[in-house]
Amino acid sequence: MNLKYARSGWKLIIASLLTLSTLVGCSAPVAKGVFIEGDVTGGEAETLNWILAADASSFGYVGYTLESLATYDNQFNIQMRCLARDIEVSSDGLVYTVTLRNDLKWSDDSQVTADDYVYTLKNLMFSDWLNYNYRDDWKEEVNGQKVFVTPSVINNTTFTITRQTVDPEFIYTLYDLIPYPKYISSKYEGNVAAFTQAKEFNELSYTGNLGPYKFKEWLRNDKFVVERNPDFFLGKESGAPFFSEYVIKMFGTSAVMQGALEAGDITYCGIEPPNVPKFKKLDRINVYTVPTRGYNLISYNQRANGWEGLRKKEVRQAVSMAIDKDTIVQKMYLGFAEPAFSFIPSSSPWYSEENVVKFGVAPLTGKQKAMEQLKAAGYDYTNNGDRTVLMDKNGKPVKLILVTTPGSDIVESMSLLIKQELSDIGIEVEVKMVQWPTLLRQYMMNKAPGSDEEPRYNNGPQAVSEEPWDLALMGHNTDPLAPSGSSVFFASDGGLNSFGFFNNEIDALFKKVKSRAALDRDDRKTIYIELARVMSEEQPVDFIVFTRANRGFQKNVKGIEPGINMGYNYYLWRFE
Amino acid sequence: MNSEALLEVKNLKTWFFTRRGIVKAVNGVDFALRRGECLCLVGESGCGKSVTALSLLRLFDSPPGKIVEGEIIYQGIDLARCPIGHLRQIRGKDIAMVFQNAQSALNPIFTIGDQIIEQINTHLDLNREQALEKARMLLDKMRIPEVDRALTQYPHQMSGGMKQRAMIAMSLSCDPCILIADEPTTAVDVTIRAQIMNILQELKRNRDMSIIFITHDLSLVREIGDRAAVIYGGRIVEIAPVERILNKPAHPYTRGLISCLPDVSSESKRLPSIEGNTPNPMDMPSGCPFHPRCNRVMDVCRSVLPELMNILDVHAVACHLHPNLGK
Amino acid sequence: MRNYIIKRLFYSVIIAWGILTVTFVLLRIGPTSPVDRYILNIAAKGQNVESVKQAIEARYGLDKPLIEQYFTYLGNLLQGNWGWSFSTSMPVLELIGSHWIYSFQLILLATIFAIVLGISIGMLSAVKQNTKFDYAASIFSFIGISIPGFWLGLMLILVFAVQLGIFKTYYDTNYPIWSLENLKQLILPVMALGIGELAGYVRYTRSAMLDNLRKEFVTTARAKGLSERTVIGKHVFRNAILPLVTIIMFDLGSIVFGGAYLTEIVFGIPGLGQVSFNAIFANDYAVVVAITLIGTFLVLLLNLGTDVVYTYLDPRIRYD
Amino acid sequence: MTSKSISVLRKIAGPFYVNRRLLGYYWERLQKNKLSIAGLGFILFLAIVGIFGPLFTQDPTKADLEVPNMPPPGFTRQESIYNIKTNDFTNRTIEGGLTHPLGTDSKGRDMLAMLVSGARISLFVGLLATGIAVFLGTFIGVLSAYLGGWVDNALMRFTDIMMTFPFFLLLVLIVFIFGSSLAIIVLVIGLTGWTGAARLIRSEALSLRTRDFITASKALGASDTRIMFNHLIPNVISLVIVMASLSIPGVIMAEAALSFIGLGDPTSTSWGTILNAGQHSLETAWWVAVEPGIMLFLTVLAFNFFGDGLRDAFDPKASI
Repeated sequence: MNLKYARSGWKLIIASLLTLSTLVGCSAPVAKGVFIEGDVTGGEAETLNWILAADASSFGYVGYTLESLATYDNQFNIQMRCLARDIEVSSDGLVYTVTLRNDLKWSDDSQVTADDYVYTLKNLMFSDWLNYNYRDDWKEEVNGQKVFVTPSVINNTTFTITRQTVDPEFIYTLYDLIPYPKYISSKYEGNVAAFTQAKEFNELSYTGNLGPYKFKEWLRNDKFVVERNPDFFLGKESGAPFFSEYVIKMFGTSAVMQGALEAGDITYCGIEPPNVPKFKKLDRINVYTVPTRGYNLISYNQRANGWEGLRKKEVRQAVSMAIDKDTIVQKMYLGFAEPAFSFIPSSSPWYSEENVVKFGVAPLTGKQKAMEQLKAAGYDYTNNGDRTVLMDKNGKPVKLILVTTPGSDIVESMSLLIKQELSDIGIEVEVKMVQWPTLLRQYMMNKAPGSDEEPRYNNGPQAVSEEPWDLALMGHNTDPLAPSGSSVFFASDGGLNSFGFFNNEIDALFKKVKSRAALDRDDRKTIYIELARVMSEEQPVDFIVFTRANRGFQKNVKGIEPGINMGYNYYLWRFE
Repeated sequence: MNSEALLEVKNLKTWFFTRRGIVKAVNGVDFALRRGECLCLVGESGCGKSVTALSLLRLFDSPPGKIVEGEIIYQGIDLARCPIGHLRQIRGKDIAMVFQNAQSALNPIFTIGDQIIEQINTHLDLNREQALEKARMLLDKMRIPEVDRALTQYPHQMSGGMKQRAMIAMSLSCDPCILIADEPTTAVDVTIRAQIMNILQELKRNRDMSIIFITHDLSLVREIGDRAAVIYGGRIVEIAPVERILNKPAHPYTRGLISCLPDVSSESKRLPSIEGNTPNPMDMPSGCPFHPRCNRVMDVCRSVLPELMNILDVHAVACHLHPNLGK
Repeated sequence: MRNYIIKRLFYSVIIAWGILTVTFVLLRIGPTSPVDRYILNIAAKGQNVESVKQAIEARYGLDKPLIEQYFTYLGNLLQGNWGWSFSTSMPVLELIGSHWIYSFQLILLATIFAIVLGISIGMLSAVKQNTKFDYAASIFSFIGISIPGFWLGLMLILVFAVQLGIFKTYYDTNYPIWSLENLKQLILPVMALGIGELAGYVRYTRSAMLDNLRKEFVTTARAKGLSERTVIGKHVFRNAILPLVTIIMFDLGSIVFGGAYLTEIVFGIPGLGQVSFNAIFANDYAVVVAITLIGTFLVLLLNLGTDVVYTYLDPRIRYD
Repeated sequence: MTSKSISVLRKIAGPFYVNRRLLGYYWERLQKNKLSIAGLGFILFLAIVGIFGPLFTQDPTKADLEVPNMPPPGFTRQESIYNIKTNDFTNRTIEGGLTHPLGTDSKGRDMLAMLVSGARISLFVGLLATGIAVFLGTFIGVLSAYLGGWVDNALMRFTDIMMTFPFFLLLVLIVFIFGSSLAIIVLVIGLTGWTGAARLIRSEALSLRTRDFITASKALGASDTRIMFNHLIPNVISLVIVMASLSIPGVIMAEAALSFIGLGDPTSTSWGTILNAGQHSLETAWWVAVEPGIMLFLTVLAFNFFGDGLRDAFDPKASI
């Protein structure tokens, strides 16, 4: 399981459209065939009533029937052909003016207006009775207080969002905004039970011409089916979309799912590394290897109930050197990954290799180097039989606890590899596999000993978790477009800084990137480069690898542009 | 008495081939049954009398049982060899059987009526009404009260005597000419035994039916039998009219059996019994099977098996003691 | 009889209520919480988990005292309101309504498969005791009761779907229930689910038949001149079936709640088993309780039905 | 842990321990059933392997990432490693070798060692849980039969409810809620699995109760508890042993099924856990799913053979 960061996941799935101009000149193919996407059962959405959802899949499912305001392609170029005709940011970075298309209709044929959006924001997303899970995205800190931004209707198709502070990355939150119809929502306002159970919302019967597909059927644990929306606002001239149905089919295991792809029973699914060569050899299948937002890391517990050594930069670096990233890429991912040195992936527009210190890959790797650095940091080795053992400051052998969650073969293998590699530098590691909720409650949540404060993920430098731990192997997601979201992990006041990393330089950089100083793209890149450098040197965690995904399609699917956001033009895909 | 043989059994041998060895349950039985007579097969339990009865209709379990030798001639057909289909037409129709324990011999989950009608329908071409009427009549003849109720009753709802009578009624349903009654009174109490014996006697008298009556109880033999055959070790050791057997038994074993009869007139202090056990059918003694228990055993008895020989026209015995033997 | 049925029904209601209570309490007193599934995403936002947790609990009425929730639930249930499944966001009854058929057809077919084949093989085996067929059937039945159904399912998929490609690797809900394609894709699951029961029935039938073949009434029946077919098929079989009925009904209970779920998982059949177990993992008590309740009640009704049928099959049994 | 289960067995087998002649008699009868002896042989083999095997095999938790998914000797597997820069594959062929006679799993752990560890766990869970269940069942059954009256009534009603409760669902529910550890799995199976034994033993004890020697003891002024422990329990012991040997396979299967759906004890290597991992790599490494399945199958088969023979030995008349 990954700690899914921010709004990351669902952008991938949410459909986006090419600009109309690219369509001109395209011959209009006839809609035919059923596109079947394979997914594993755990990935199923919670609800189609998206405002109640906490998971990425729910937004993804809704996205087939209801477009967001804007989207971007594989290179993160903004594509202004969703529900917004234009989104303009004032030069001071405080006022966002959104102009909607004027041909958008709800299912009752009434127009989608700026009022629907402002209503959705003010009365639903910001409301207390509904308690939208991600409403903090729409807050800013003013004079130490968190307050909501201010939406207001300008005219039928225009509304503005006014902020009091500058956040250059707020616009990405805005792009993802989707509306509820005011004419239905107002019936349920204030009644959370009625809103939750409203048929219109749970069956998406209001989506009019707002998406390429219309909801048809959702058999839990089995399939989610949407059918072609003949009224789709971009389909009038092009005839899009070109599948009569789009199905997400759930599978119990990915092995069965891949078997189904091989047999031609489904159109598309992810392929696991060991099976890629086989699928690449198949004539009927195209396999695209694309970057993802996922990366793995080992948190170093720098709180009082972890090994004190980990509070030293040199020790963290030494441990990171002992864990060879290329080995992990080769052995765990069979090559489908690349070493990570910060939370900014190479696919991000803000990525640069400049100044990054690359612990864990040659030359900063190896047993020898790690042991030397540990000795330099003031730790001694003794020989215990045929083993060399690292001693702590009290003259006891260093024993570390690695916690992680069971369920993923790769994560389990990786924890075993880490155990082995650390044992090579004289550190004994005990691997503890605990279920996710346990991990969160007993290892991640913390509070100052003796206090009666509510346990949180970061209760300040004094706080410690219930159970002691030293290393935690986890998977995180990042947002290549707005990596600063990772401040929840790495800033001193970050809500998920459960491992107790406190660094003023980092804090300052995170503040800077979310301020007026970062409004200019080049300035922002400079800040990110600096952030990546400090991160890679400080090693608050050992960033391990960014993973690559393999996506297998039947070859007769045309119109695919492989890349990190390859679904952005999915409505133009077709069978040939 | 008609002297024509209705059923003729010649040198019948029914052996059971079990994992532990061959059980020679019936090992050379000869007898002829005449029309209208009641032939009693007498012997201790395990002597082979029941298997003999079952063999007549090939009703023993097969495997492991098998008729290895001998003939059972009925109406010119050898029942020991004839096709099973043919035998089935005879079973229940020409030759019927009454078993020892009606409680277990009746199927517990069908009504008495159903079980009788089933047999009628198997052999007679009657419609349901007629069959029902016949069943009613049969039960009535067996002096079963509330016939209509009895027809719809299940075996467990009837008393032991009623069940036994119902079974006799069933066996008579197709007017057989031979009735094999395998200890029909063992499992019932004295009053009912008397009723059943009465019924059988009536049958013999009124219907001119031949009966093979199997029992270990000589007092019943005296009551109903015309002739009696004493069986020991799977063979007939003595056969003669009942009067003769009871009064002038020739075989030491028969004598033993008769001396075991409680004699109301005598004043003996204890009931006599025959020393020893019935022989193990898997391991028969050599020579005369009775010799280990015989109080008049001779050397020849240990090595030579005595043949069944007539000492009178109507009396045959298999014993070396008999003067005619071997001459 | 009528009184007996009423008494039993009343008794069933009490048992079902007990099970409802146990399930409800178990799900709600444990350290896991329905909110767990949200924590991951909420926590990732760095939001105050407590406030969001409270909001979600309030949304689904989980914030009230347990006893109040329990009586609210019970009250709703008595009015025919089965509640709202918050993990799938649909009414519980609707959820069950759209999934029951997949479990039902699987269980029904597997049971028929096991009963028909099991009893036939068992009968033949008893009639042909100690022949090659009997030995083969006996070995087969030992294998059948010993093979783990879920593993057999995997192996069947591996061989027949992956290697030979005769079947689809997954269950396709697009085929109408009554179509041949649907029957075809149920072959492997039905085999995986039914094989254990089948093997059991072979053994039970064989031994019950042998038991009854030894009975005296069989000799009587033969002595009546009945054909062997009638003797075995009617007199012996009708007696041998009696204990089988109980065993089959008892097995149904374990199929409904055990084997069917594993089979559904292995073959990807979206039946109630999957629904209920996913609901367990989501702490979605309304669904778990509803399915347990319906399942238990069905099993109890089946038991009662068995008892009633039994009085027809075996006239010796009477209930007062 | 295995020694613990052996002492449990010894306690159960107490009366036999004393009465060697009786034991010899049964042993003689058991020996006649070759399959049963084969089953016993396999179980003993498994027990020896479970106890001493770990001394000779490699550490089942020791990952060797040099040899992941290594096939058993005689088989080969292709592995390709992707090069992100050149966009092509480096291929290598992995051949099975004698260092890992049954191959390795995806983490390069020795399958043989894992299977040995699995044997230990299966036997441990099977014996201990059955021990608890049978002990409870005997106790409740004898108590119920002996005390009669309202105690009997209450206990049997309780047994009815327990029997109606969907066992596997309950197992999943409790293990999910209270965490999956071997102790909890054993306890849940043990504490819920006693119903069959209780009923059977109650009816056996009821028939024993009316027998003369109990009446005689009573006449001699023996106390209730004395009668229960000195007479009733020893007399139902053969039944208990047969029950136990026939219910062990079910327990082993339940643990495997639980582990298979991912609810096994994460700190131990059981066959179900290996199977669970193996089902994801059926195509890459079939042996990971096939081998534990075969072991599970053989073990259950062995127990079935043995239990069957045991029952015949104790009671030749009994069917099934």
